Amino acid sequence: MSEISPAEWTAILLSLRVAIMATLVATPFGIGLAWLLARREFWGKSVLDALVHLPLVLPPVVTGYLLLLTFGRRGLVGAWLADNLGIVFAFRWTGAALACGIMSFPLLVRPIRLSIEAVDRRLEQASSTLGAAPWQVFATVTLPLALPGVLAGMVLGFAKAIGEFGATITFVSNIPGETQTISSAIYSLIQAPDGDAAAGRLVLISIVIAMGALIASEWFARRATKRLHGN
Amino acid sequence: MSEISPAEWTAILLSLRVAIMATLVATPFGIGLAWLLARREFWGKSVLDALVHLPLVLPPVVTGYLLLLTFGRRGLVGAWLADNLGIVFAFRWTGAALACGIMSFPLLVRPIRLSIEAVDRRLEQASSTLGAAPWQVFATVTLPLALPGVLAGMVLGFAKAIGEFGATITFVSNIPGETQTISSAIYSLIQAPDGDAAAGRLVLISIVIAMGALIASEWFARRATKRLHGN
Amino acid sequence: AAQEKSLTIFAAASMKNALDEIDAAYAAKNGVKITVSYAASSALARQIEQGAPADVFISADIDWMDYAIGKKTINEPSRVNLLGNSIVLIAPKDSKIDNVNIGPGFDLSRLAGDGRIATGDVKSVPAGKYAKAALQKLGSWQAAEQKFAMAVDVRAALTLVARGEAALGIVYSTDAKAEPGVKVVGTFPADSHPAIIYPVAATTTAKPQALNYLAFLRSTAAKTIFDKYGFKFLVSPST
Amino acid sequence: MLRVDVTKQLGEFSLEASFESQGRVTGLFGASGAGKTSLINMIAGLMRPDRGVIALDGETLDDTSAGVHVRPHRRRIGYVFQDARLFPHLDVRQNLDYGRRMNRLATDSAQLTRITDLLDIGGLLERRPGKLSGGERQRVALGRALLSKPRLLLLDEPLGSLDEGRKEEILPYLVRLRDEGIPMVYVSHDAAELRQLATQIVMLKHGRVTALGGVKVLT
Amino acid sequence: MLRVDVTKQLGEFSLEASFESQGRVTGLFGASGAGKTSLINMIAGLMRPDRGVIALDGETLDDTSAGVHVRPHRRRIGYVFQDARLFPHLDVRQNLDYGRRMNRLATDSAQLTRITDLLDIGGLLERRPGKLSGGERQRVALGRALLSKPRLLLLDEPLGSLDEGRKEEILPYLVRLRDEGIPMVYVSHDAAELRQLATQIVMLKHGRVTALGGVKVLT
Ligand SMILES: Nc1ncnc2c1ncn2[C@@H]1O[C@H](COP(=O)(O)OP(=O)(O)OP(=O)(O)O)[C@@H](O)[C@H]1O
Ligand SMILES: Nc1ncnc2c1ncn2[C@@H]1O[C@H](COP(=O)(O)OP(=O)(O)OP(=O)(O)O)[C@@H](O)[C@H]1O
Ligand SMILES: [Mg+2]
Ligand SMILES: [Mg+2]
Repeated sequence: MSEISPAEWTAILLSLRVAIMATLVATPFGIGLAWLLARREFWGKSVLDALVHLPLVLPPVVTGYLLLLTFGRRGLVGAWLADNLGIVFAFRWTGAALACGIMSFPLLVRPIRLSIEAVDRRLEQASSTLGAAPWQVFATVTLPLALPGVLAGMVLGFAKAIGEFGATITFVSNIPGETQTISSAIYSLIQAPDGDAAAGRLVLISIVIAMGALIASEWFARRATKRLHGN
Repeated sequence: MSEISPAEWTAILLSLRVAIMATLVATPFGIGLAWLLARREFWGKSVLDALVHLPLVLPPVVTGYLLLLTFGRRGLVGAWLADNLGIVFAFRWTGAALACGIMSFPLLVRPIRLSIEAVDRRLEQASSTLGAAPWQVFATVTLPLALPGVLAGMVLGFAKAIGEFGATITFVSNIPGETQTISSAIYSLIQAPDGDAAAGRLVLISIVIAMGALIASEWFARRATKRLHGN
Repeated sequence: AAQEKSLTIFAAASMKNALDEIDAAYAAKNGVKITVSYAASSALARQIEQGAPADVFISADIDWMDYAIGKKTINEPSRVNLLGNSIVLIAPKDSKIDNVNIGPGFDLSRLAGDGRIATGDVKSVPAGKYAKAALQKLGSWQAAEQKFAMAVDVRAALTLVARGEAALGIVYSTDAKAEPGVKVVGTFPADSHPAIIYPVAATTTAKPQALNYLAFLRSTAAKTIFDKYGFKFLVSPST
Repeated sequence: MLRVDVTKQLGEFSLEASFESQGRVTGLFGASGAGKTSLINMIAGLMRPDRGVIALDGETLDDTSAGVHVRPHRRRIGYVFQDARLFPHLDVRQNLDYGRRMNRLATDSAQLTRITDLLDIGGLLERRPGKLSGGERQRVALGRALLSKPRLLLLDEPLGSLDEGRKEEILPYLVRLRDEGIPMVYVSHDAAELRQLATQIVMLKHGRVTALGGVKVLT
Repeated sequence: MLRVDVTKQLGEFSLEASFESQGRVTGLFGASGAGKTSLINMIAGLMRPDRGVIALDGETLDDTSAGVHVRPHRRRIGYVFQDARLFPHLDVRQNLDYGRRMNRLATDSAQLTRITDLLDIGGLLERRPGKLSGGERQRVALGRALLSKPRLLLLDEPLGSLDEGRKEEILPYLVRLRDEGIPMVYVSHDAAELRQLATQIVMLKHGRVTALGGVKVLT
């Protein structure tokens, strides 16, 4: 196996940055939404639920195209954000993170929701009789007990963010050093007849990254389970 | 909104067939694997776990390519299956189902695993003192209690199978009536300068299908939760 | 000044090999940093429409260049129909099929037997569009239509043939040339399909340097490289 | 003073209870299934009455006709559940400290020591509930409620799973608490226990109050 | 005949118990935390001893030196847990029927009626455990174990959460079971209960057997 080229290093580091950013930013939103879906009844809940799953159902290119129309520099939201808050997603690594975050969002939300639904409400009741306000109940009982789900969601989301490429390349293109992640680099390489070896090398690197994330998450999950079950 | 053309109908029905098939066949394997990962310690467990997540991490095109190498008519497994069992995946809708099943497998397994891990082992113990052999414990206690996770996994998997296209098109290409699903039809349309309107129509149909699946699963989940919590 | 010394090119993914080499030559000569974003022409055209920071657009077909021009995002006078290509019939290296004479009435369907014919999607992938046009012109489309396996791009079609999954394929000669697993068994007559053209142009927001780059693409130095990869050079090279 | 006048339908079971208790310890006595737990769930605010009023020391906690329902965490009512309901992710010390943290009270290590000594759980502080015996769990739950410094304490068979020796240690402590002025509602099916502790008895049968008065009603 | 001679380390707690019981009902008596539940968990096969032997009627269930460990479902030992452990997804009838189904026994509706009547749970058959009171849950758990027709019955404070009236109905039934020949190990901290039921007492203290013999050892 030959050396990793500087351009490949750039793509690897960018992928890590994008996937970590996407996962970290999406997680709090994911937790909030999962809680809403698990514990509240409200009008339009099914629609919200469907909306969350949308990036899974649509071909990634479609999601990327919709992102381009919405968050592009000339897009509805994109123009407003750029003019008023100075936040630019278009053709920046932040845009890649946005695309990855949205694509992995359904994978993040579901396991968290599942875990929140499984939390024993009698413990939440006990917490409230001890003086915990609803947000304290959530922070000190519900969320810690749903931790395995949060970890599972984060791993799925992170893995997806590493592998995402259809929406990303459609939204922010494939600009080396700015928006070219490992996955889009693999795509470029595969497009060239002699790129298979280099692509294979990058595939191996993706696998190693994902393995690392998995092993880390298993380790955390094991600790969390130990804590929960006391042995 | 104009009429749905016969070709589009074909793609829609094929998508449904592929996604349902993929989900139904993958579910028992997913349950078995989830149980292994949740409840057993064995050598190579992390590797197996990583393997399951692989389709998520790799760009779909790569997974499709690997499928081609393995299950193509000239592929290692594909050739054997075709010669000995007469099972052919190449350029068939079964191949599309295989691709969708593999792509959605990680999404299927995780929630199930999470739910199995959350099952109270004291109930499993109670079951065994009442004379239930391990498989009976699993069938009568563990699995029913993990039902919400099974449903969540199936929904995620089904949604993904509807949206999957990268691996499918790489593996079995795009043959109208045989392997052209809604997603690959949408992709083709979006690649043409004047295809947006038609693509938009198919996107709406995808959304409707996924909404249907979601609402059905929510309904089942609600029943299951009611059963579990008794009110 | 550092800004002046860099260019961003949006190029069709199928150009990667040749363009990488040309960019290296250009960068060495002019000290300009070239960044290329390779993706589908459709995605690139739409991104430019949405204000992408591209200086030059290299499209794999005329349609998407026209689309971009229609959206007023291209500096129209700078447009050049730079390269051409031809489409060829390929078969796996070890195939018994060889030396096919492609002309009016040629029976592609019989040639394929019970195998499949791989090409790019005939609705969306340029190579597929040209293949369909050619076969229609030659009167072979109707009989063969059922046997087509339409791949997501030319590379995927090429892979299907190289792996022996498909009996035949129709791809660009440039791609066929680079893949050792296939052999060319026939070339489609140039008049059987619309001219295969790769247009290049600067965007309306391009840096001045872009025109210099476009000029380089038309130079003899560039021609040598494009020739090497099998592209037809459609303009008279400048030195 | 505790005033309860509520009705609640649970499936086929109907609860209709009305009583007033000046007593410092109200003993709730009744057979299994009489409605004792349901009643104190309503006092704690965990279950809303279908109709009626619950008031404590003049403060209305529930009044369905006025739409009043004070939420459990604002009632400052401690509750020792029939099933201990310890937090499995917290060790015993954190479980004991939970009420103090939630109410932002100052640490009172003297009180902590007094209670852990009394309940003989000082040796378990670093352990998680999963590793406790049934009786130990119940004692920790009792300690946790006591340490949250409630203004009313609800105890649902708190000594049910304890041996005689332990009971005889804890009961006098509860008597002392009572005499210090912390009002309690004490659920038990052990008349002897109630005789020692309660100042007033509410006898429940099939969801109805069948007797009300001093400990003499425990024939 | 039950022979137990085991050691087990649980955190800092060490259990070393050795006894033989010919008695039809072995009363296991000891304070909270003495090791009673741990001991019967080993008899049920849910916990493996670190070292030692457990044998029932001449059949070795555990023998660490010979590597023997019969799995719980093959022991045919019924267990009424301290926490009821009803299956939440099954209604009361299905919970009661569970052991019969698992052991593929014939339906015995006379027996079912006898037991639901005795435990007064006939009215709850269609309900799920989540809708039962604490005492009702315990009674269903007792019924479930009885109906699985075990050859030995382990009872971990089965009457702990029941009122006197109910206890006085159920104890004589257990006495009758005993006299019909179903051996039991009965955990309780209620000496009176044990005096009525047990034929032999094992007294546990801090994980050690401190007394062994007839009910007279319950001073
Ligand atoms: N959610 C529910 N749905 C239907 N019936 C219920 C529900 N909750 C409780 N019940 C019934 O209401 C009655 C009173 O229950 P409750 O828990 O208040 O009894 P309890 O007096 O505390 O009994 P125990 O001493 O056994 O704990 C019981 O018969 C019970 O079966
Ligand atoms: N997994 C464990 N790790 C550490 N200590 C444990 C564990 N399980 C139980 N113990 C300790 O072992 C001792 C015996 O527990 P056991 O449950 O057998 O008591 P018990 O006699 O049944 O008490 P009770 O009457 O309170 O139910 C207790 O002190 C308990 O804290
Ligand atoms: Mg109760
Ligand atoms: Mg115990």
